Amino acid sequence: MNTIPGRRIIMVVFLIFLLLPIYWLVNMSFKTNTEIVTTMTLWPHQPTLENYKRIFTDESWYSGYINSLTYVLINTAISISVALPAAYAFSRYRFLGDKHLFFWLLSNRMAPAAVFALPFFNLYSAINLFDTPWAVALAHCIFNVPLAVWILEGFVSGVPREIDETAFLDGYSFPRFFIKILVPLIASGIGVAAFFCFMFSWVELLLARTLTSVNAKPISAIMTRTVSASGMDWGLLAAAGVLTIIPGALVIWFVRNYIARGFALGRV
Amino acid sequence: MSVTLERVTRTVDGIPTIRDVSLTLERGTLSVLLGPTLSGKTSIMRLLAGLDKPTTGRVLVDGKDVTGADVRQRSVAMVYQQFINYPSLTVYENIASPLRVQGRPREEIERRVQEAAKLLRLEPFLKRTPLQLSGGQQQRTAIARALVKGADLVLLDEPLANLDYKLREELRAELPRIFEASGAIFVYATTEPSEALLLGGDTVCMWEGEVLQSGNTSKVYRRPDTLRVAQVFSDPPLNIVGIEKKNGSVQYAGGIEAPATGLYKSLADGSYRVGFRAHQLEVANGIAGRHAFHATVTVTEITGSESFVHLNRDASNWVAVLQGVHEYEPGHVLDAVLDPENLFVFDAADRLVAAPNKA
Amino acid sequence: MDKTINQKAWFLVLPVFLVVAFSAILPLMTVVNYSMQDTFGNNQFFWNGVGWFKELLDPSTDLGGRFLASLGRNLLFSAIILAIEVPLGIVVALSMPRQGWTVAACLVILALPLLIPWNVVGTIWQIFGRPDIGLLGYTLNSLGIDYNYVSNEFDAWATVIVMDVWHWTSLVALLCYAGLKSIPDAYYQAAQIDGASRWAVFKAIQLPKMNRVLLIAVLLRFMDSFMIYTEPFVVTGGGPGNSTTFVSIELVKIALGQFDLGKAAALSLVYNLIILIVCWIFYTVMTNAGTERPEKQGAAS
Amino acid sequence: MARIDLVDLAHSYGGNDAPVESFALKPVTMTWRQGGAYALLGPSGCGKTTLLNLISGIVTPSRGKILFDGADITPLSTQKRNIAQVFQFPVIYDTMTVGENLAFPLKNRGVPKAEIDTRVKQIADLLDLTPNLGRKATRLTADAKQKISLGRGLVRSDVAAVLFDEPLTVIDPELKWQLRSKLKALHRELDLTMIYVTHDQTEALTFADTVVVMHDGRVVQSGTPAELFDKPEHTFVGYFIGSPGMNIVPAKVSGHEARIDGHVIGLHRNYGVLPAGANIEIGVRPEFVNVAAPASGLLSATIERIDDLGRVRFARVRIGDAKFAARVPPGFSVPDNDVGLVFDPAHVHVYADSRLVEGVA
Repeated sequence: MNTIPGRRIIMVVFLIFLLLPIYWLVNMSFKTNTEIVTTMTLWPHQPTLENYKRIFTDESWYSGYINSLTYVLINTAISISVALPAAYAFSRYRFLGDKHLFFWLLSNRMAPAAVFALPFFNLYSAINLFDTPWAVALAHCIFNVPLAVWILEGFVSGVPREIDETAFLDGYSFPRFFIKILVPLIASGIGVAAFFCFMFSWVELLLARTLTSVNAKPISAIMTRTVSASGMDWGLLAAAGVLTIIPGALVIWFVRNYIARGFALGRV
Repeated sequence: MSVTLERVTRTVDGIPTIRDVSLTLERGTLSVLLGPTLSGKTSIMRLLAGLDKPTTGRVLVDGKDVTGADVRQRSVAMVYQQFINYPSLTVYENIASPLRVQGRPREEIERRVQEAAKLLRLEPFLKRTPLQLSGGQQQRTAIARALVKGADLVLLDEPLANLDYKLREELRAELPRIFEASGAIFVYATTEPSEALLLGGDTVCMWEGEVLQSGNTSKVYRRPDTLRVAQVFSDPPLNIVGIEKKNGSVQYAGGIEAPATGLYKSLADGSYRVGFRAHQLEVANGIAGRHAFHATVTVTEITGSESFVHLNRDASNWVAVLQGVHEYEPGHVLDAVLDPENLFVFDAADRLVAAPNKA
Repeated sequence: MDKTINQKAWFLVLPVFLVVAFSAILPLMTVVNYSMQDTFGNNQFFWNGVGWFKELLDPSTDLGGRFLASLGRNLLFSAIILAIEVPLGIVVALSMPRQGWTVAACLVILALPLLIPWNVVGTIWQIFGRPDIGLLGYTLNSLGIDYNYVSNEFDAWATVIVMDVWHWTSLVALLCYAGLKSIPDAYYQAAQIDGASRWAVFKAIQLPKMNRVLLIAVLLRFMDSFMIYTEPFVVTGGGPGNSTTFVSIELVKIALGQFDLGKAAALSLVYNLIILIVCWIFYTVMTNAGTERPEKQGAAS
Repeated sequence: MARIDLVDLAHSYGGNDAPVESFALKPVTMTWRQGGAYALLGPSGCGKTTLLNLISGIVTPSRGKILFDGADITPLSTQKRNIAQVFQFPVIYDTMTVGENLAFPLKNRGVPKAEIDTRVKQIADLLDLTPNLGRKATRLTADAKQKISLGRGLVRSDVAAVLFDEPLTVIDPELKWQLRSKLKALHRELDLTMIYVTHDQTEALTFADTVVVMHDGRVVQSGTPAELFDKPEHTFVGYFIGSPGMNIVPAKVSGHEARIDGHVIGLHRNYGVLPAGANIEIGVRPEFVNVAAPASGLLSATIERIDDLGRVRFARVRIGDAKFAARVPPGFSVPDNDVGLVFDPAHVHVYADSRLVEGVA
């Protein structure tokens, strides 16, 4: 009753539309460059793992993944740990300027990275953090911390206030209550917030490329410079692309029930 | 050990929720806060517990001012209306949690938790988590945790309101036994007069943030200071009729006149308001000579043990109660009879002037 | 139980404030500072007051022309993708299976494009659309359609739009699906009892219940499309010419391309201001939508 | 307005071959006459909502049939069964006004506008909703919304039955009795078959002329409030109806006598010899057992508590280890520990394995 006629066809067509370009990338990642350029084949006739082998052996390639993972993990850790107490404050208390602060966080989540590219460049060079994972991790906080606060505030508000009061009446101190009672109750919320911080930091390119040059170069930046002597090495580029999809694809299954809530800033 | 509210008021966003309340609770007593919803019962409890700060006035424990004290230093336990437990802990851990925080030795915790579980008949459920239990068992777990702590002050805020009809009856019958087992000060909030009567102890009648009258439960029930107290302490609602006393006879509003016998005899002439509860109104056919009124039935509510007959007389609604099952068809006209010995009379200022003397 | 007033809560909020302020307020100060000056590199600055802001609003100037043109393109782009993605998202949400493992499978596949790094999305479509090695490019051309997103302006626009639809429609679908799932079964049963047609159920129950999530979807989609940079830059580099040069691409060209700090800073401020205003409108609408409760009739007893 | 027949109806959420004991609704065969008001009463989890959903068609039974006026409607969808339902929380179309809400079912059936308006006005008057017709439905209080929900069913002149699923749950306690008397008045005026699900005995006994008491998925007794009170056919009905519930105490019964803890109680009827091995109990309501001064001929009990409810006093006593409740006659001063119990033989019932045994007069 609550779905529409022909829904199966619409769903299948839409899923194919989504999967086709990804399939083409994966398909290409197993082809040799010559096969790619010479013939148009729907599946690799001479499949090769050369592209992947190249990425896992060439230091300038796999270092990109390590650098990306480094700043993404740092950013997620910072975002969640600062966002947890703030989410509790926004959920439980009214204080001077709380509405404006909550709005300011939202506006920062929406701030265009382009606006901050140059100022960050100057800022992090000034405090010689340029070309370190810390630069990118801190830069990404501008949209990940607000996201984490908004998501966690939704989950904390799901816990009735009376549980806090009962714990305080039982004699719990605030930190002990926070860690032993509240955190276990919003564990799924923390997991969701962590996944989305990880994800939004992982997908961002502009700031990551602007704030790094050599030794903290993320994979996304390395990919845009794959023009080798013999023209564009498409197979290698495709393989690198496929490997950037793996982390998200692996973890998505665990948060599949909260996907909408995460993307909607916890407001669903 | 005593807890006192001294001229306490509280306003939230400009609206006064508690107006100048003074209350003293002694050790080992049970006080029932009786009043309709939004009469300030929960606010009073939160002030007693220290969860909220009064706008003016003081909260004293054994004479010492604890108004600003943090709730953690107070020895208080509270049971909420919506059975609040720690969902991630088992029933055993839920009950043990206050003792664990106090750092009690293991065997003492084990002993006291088993004792509380036995009192609340929770032994078979100790290993489960609260969400796997029925509403009644969840509330028993919350009560067990409140008792095991041995707090000096135990507050229960309408603990039975969310339970199924029969579950409420069972737990209500057990409460007196549970309270006697612990010597703490108990404060129990409810909207139902029958719970106040059942639990005994003292009753504090509340109305829109004020304490109207407080004292021994049956005394307040039998001697309400004002019409409002009588209304708060009556379920189904108190029946009211205006009367005019003039030289030896009583003129009821709506056209009935009868000799001023019984409690009317000693009244000075003038206008009064007569209040009488459902069981003080007898429903019969044609008992001559007594204060009888013709009334039409609007609906009969049957609970099994009792039947409440809703009557309409001279544009005011009355309710009479009969034992057992009696179905009166709406529209049926019958005689509702008042016994001048068995009613309450209030003066023009709604103050009690006459009440039935027998039990 | 509404929130209690407690100024000590600021200690809990301080870490967030400091971290975000460090990344937001500090850089914005430098931007404001630059926006009032002009420089020719080598760190010499000349006071220019509100010169750049005047130019920004004057199409005849180089800065103003480029800004207003890119703004126009960006707003057109946002409008088109909203017009496609919101209705398509609703249709996909309504087509989701009701229960069983297929639900989880659909959710994961729908979410996949949202997890791919933005530059890889660009790379995928860059490859996919090429006539020599891309399935799309190859098929279209073999059907006789002369499709080339590098040289043809219309093809470039079409590719960027289809790429965005491919990348973000799932977000709208997921939000609408969450909105639909929050509708209690009793509403559908009542509609059945009332003999409501499919369309009546959609208009009377589903759409009203989804308006909150649709509001969020439109906010997120407008904001993200209004500040889009990476994907179009990777595929078309803003070309052909500057037909797909959106505001962010223009800004990055001026800031990191020409190192023209003054102009870039002024443009950044105006750009950020627009975002702030739109954000404020949505925020007030969203918080009011949430607080609209049926009025309690009769005095509280 | 339909006569409803349940023919060997049963339902199991675990599939048809699951053991009958696990059925959410054990097999039941009953007839509900046209225009009757029936209440399905029982604790949560007793199968009453399952039965309601079977009648409304939201759940298809794993066994048995349902007939409306003799026609088998089991395979029909909710829409075709032409029933109306009021849910636990108000279900209204937020974007519509009250008038549009009421007109919605008729508009869906393509009824001409003029007829819709008169019908809506008529039902709005009946439910005292006329002043609110033009207002947005979401603006009203919970009880007004429930009336709208009911109104959507009543506008259809040919509705077969009106189903209520605990409709008073979200209503403020003080307003409950008004809505209850409104529903009762409607039932009298409209000659409609009404089925009301609740766990609250007062709502059931007040609303319905026949109450169906359910326990653990089984229909335990179906009868008028008076029958349920005076002659409970199952110990659960005795316990569930009446507050405090019926005393149920093990006893040895033969002929005209029941023996508890060595004492004999006279019975109204002759019970001859009861089936051996059955668990024999006697059941008597506290209202029909009076407390008196201890005397040789009376069964004695020790007092635990006196519950003084103002208009009536009950004594909580103990006979051996069985708990017992008895009425304290007005004005009787209760001795401190032991007390005698005076039984009204006409209201003492005998139960074998929880089912009522009919003695010989």
